[in-house]
Amino acid sequence: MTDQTNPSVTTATPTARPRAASGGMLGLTKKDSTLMLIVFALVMLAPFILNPFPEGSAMAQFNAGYPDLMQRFVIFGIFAIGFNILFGLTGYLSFGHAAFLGVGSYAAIWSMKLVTLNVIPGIVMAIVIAGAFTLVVGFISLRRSGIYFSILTLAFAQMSYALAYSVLTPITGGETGLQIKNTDSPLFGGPTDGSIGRANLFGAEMGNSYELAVGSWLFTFNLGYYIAGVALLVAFYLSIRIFRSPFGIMLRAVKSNQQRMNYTGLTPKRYTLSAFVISGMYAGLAGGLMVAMDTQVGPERMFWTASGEVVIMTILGGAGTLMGPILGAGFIKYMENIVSKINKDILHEWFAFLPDGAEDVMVSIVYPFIGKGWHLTLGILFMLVVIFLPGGLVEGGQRIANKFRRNKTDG
Amino acid sequence: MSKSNFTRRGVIKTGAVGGAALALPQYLRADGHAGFTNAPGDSEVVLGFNVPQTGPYADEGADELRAYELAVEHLNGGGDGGMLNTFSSKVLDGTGILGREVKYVTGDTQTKSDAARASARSMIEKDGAIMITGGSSSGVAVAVQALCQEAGVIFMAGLTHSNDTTGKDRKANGFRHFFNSYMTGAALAPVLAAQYGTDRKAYHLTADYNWGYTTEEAIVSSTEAMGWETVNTVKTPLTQTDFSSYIAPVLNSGADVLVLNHYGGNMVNSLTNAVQFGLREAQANGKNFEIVVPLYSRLMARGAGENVKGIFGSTNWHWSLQDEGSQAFVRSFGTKYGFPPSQAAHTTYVQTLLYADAVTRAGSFAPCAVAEALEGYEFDGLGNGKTLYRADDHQCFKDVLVVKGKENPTSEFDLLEIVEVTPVDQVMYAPDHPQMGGADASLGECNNGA
Amino acid sequence: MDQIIVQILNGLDKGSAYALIALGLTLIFGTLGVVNFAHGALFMMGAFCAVILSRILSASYKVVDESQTDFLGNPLQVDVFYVQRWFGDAAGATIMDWAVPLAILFSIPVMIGIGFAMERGLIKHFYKRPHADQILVTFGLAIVLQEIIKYFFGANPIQTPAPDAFKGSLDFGVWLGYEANAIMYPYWRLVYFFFSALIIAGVFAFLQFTTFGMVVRAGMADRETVGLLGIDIDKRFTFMFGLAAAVAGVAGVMYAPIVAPNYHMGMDFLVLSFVVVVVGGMGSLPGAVAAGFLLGILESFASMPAVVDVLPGINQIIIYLVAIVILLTRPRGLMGRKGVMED
Amino acid sequence: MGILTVKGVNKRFGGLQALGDVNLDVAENTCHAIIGPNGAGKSTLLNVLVGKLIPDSGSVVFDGQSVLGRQPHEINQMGISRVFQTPEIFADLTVMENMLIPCFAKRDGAFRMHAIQSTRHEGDMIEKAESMLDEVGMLDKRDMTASSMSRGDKRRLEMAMCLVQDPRLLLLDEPTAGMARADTENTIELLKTIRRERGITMAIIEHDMNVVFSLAERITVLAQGTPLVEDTPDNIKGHPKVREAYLGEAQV
Repeated sequence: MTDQTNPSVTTATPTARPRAASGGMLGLTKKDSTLMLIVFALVMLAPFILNPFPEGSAMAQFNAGYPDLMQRFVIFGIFAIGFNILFGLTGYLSFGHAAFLGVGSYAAIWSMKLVTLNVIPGIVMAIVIAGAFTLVVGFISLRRSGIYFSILTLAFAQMSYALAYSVLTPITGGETGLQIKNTDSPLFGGPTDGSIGRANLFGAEMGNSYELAVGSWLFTFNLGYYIAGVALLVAFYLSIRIFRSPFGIMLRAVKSNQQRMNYTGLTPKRYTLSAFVISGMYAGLAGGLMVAMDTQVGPERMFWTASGEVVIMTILGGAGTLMGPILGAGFIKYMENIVSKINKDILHEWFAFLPDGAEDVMVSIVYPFIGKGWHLTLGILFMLVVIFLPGGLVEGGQRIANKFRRNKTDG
Repeated sequence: MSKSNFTRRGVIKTGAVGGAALALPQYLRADGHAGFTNAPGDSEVVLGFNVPQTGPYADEGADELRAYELAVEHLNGGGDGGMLNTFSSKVLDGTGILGREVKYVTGDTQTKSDAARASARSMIEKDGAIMITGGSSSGVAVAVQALCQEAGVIFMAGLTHSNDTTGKDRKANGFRHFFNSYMTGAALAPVLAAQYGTDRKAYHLTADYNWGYTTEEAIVSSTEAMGWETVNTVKTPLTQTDFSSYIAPVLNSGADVLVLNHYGGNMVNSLTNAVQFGLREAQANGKNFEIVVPLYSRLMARGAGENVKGIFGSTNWHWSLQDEGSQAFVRSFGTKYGFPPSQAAHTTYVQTLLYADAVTRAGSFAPCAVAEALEGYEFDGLGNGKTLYRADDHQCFKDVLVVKGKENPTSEFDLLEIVEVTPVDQVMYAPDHPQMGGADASLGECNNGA
Repeated sequence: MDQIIVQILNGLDKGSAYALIALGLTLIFGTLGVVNFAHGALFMMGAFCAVILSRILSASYKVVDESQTDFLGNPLQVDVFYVQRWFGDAAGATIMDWAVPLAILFSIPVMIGIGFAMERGLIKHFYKRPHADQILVTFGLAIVLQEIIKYFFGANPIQTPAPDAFKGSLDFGVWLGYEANAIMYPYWRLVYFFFSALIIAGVFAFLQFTTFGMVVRAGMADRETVGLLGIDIDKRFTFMFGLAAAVAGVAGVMYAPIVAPNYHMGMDFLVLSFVVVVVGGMGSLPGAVAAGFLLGILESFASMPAVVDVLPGINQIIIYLVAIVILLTRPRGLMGRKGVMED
Repeated sequence: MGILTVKGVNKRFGGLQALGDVNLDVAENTCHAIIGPNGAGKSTLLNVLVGKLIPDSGSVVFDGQSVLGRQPHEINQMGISRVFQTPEIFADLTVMENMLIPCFAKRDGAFRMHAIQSTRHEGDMIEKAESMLDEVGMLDKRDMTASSMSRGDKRRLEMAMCLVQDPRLLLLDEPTAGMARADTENTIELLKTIRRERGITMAIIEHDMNVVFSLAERITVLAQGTPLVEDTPDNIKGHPKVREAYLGEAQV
């Protein structure tokens, strides 16, 4: 995970011809292939990696290898990767990206309610509708730049949220949102016995899981997760290709100097709009997958805090880097789902080895930071990361890697 | 790799070494033997308490959590037993549920349906919870109820007042003890008519989302049945904090009653604004101007301070009730925490007990068996008098309290006084009532999961 | 017509709240170039200054009253307030009653202190960092501040009433020849409006007529040159941060009786205040104030039943709709300068 | 008939007549300098030529096509490249990437979603960029970030970026402004080489007479928005009107 922002376009020596680039696969350089392989391994082995602690042990609380959270990791990873294509490359800070995710979700659930419970058409619909919506919002918002652009996107997203919550209730279900009901009868292949239809892929339900017990460890392999995981791999691969393509250079040129682009015969606005729509389609994919994994949509998915969350994920992980958004998304979703579930009882279990008095002291020290205090922990960690790791978590990883390397050469 | 019939918890208990695998044809994990999701092992059963711990309803969530902890303590034989002693059913004996010790996990709904479902799924998928309960808003209740239906676990709703929860969005695996908008209207309207006369003109401010709509509909139809006239109904954005521009036109609209279909922070702010604008002292149509808050919550009433004095509303339960059950609950809660419980705490405590009782009576944790035990079940001694869990829509029918803000509170908890206990017959309605989704609403089939 | 006057009054009042917050935000942005996402939290801290002072003033000890019982049936413990014991019942009650106005005096030093601490301890290290980093670190700080408040004061709103003297409403309409009750306006909201006007005028006067203000304005226009003149602009900027915090703080104190303070009120205002600042034009103080009043009044109009009947949901989106229209017709908001936050 | 013909161009800013009836004819394969005192309208004229400003009246024809009403990027695609007073480059990108952008713009037009092919496999473009860098003597700096280079190198890079597009007309806006003596000499040499070897038509706006007289083959003198004289450098040097309007004032 070395510097990913400025990949050298060719190999270092001018004599080595670029066409001879070797060692990689899928048309990637060796370094990018390694990165791709790492992400592939992380996604495929997540059920093991995220469940390092045996069931029933005190540390099992920190296991994250259950389907819902694993799905969320990859879905928000996709969302952040897409956001990074816009923000990391062109520098345009959209503060309304959650609206595109929300629109994608609504499109997907309507596809499942009306057309088929198969997830593929739902996800395709999500991408298409979110892309179209992004095109409209982007076409208008990109008339301005800088913070004026940010506020325009925010305004569109907040309007979408407010209307979805209230006057659009017939379409969006309002506060309660939309779920699949037993009264829904999709055109193709709905359940006939009056039960509630489930999202599936040609009959295989998203909820299907395969469990593997090894000693006191238990690993869950969930179909839905692997479908989302494959989507993440595709999304990540495309993002590498975009980063390394002439188009990617153009997007970075937008961030660097729009005037020069104009006088070089290029239209920065169309490049930015394309990046905006691509990232909106990523958001739509994420929204569609969310519905595929868990068939429900609520309007708060589009609230400004949700847009803010993806901004934070990207910056926290490292904007403009390939891995950063994935790391940032994982970090925040882990905090939200794991730290918030720790309660006083669990603390007492952890510190039970201490004498009674010391146990109570430890519990009362830690207690404000867990459970209902998880926001506090999150806020503190934001500040620490920004203060000490200006380039986000990726930079932290690089520093550690550099230290190791130095130690190696020293030793 | 061999096929295993153990559930996750079973695996742990037996400590099976080596590879054991289980391919699941159904949603989530299930027990091959028992045929339902998250069948508990022999010594423990895990319940999932899913309450708002962050966001505007965090205090209500905290109170619900206290009540859950108390309920677990009582079920496991700790403390003074609370309402176990007054409950009409006597099958619970303080040895947990069906001899298994009750354990619990907690989560944060953030009062967002996505977060609430994420939290509930983690309880079901990771912690093996057999029942999910909690929540402090109808949106969350409907979302989590639908999830539990899919996953094949029982959902015991917490604080949710919208008709939809057991109306158009009712589910076979979901149960609600709390009352609803329709009952509020039916209980409140006669009291209002008696207090303020039948010749009144009402102006409604309604929170612009599902709960607001059902409450407005219920109050409008029940007050109009008493002879009131509805001058106007105005929707206010949920995110509104300053209601001045909605309150200001009220006095000049020809109305003489203002109904605030608001809850939580919305209620505190709109009521405070209304009082600031002098609505409480004003005269209109030759009568005193009146304000009504259909759904009261004591925790929120505290936020509104002096402004609640003399204002009518309804509530599911109040700690000042003198029946044996309420007294027992207030005693054990107050002794443990130092202050009286809220209605949210009461309903969640009762729901936990009712679930445990139903499992015990059914002799099984299987959701369908539990649902069958709860359906049509009549009980008493849990604070609201004789109560029926109706089979048609899984809604509890019981007396409803009409309350008003107390003029001379003796403490910070003593904010509401009970004006009338509306008997259950008066708030009864047909399961296919139009406000409840009409004939289309159906529970569907109960789902055991695996 | 009377309804329109009513809504103009409401709009002015809302607008003055928006304007005050936007003013502080713009002061910080204009002078320091920092996008401060913790500004809403400062507003919230101000409101809690009122809560805290009223708690301090109503500090009490318990006396057992045998004649009454509490909810568990034990003898009731009655609170006796120290101020009443020290100053007598009537004087004590008055002091407690005036907690909110007194809190202004209390909040100014407290908020300036918080502002100084924030600037010296955190913000000054972020002057040269990208805006994205500033946003993230101040957002983190905002979360931390509000969670601290939540830890001590809970999540529910806390009623913090205005003194009795300001209760009730002024029947404005009677003055204008309308019938009684046509245009009612609460006294405290009038106080709030005039108070805001005073603060806004004060800040402008300070920047316009003092040498300190002149240097700061010069610094807003061209920081490097002022630095080259050998003026210690850093110290002045620290002071400006304190001033902005104090403006947010007193705005919060005065707002407490209008909307009962809760820990997340800052976040509720955050997005709105950014919209106001941007609509006004980044870095423009008059723009921020003008946009505050404009959006306040339009929001009030949009909430009129007659308007909502024609355009359902317009009250939900008016602010954002106006923001979009203004930004599309005026590229830099109402009074923005060229090149500020455009890249 | 030259490659660029400006006829009767007028431009007013409020009360100020920035350009008044400007006529200009740049012949193919020449270096044409436009000189004049401050405020003579040189920059306005340049902005009209590249499409940043639209004149109130008159015509600008490049290679038989009118440029009026076209966007800057369209005009560039017609074959006009511009070098700025302060080098406008992509500062965050490497030198090589800076070079590739104009190469792609030339090949692919104003916009193309070439998002999937890898830059590494654009062998022709890379070769083209490398040979251009070699020509301006910057091949060794190909992987440097542009912002870290000296001003002279940035100027060179900008010129290379323009030249790699093989423009039919190169517009230079005071290419040596603010440069040290040595850098100025280098730049003159570079431009001379380009003129000699590539035969590119140039229009240059310049203050520095040294630069003008060492490069230009024809000179137009602009004063108060109107062309005074157009002639060869030798004739301009001795022209009384020019002395009066410009050279005398500038004390050269």
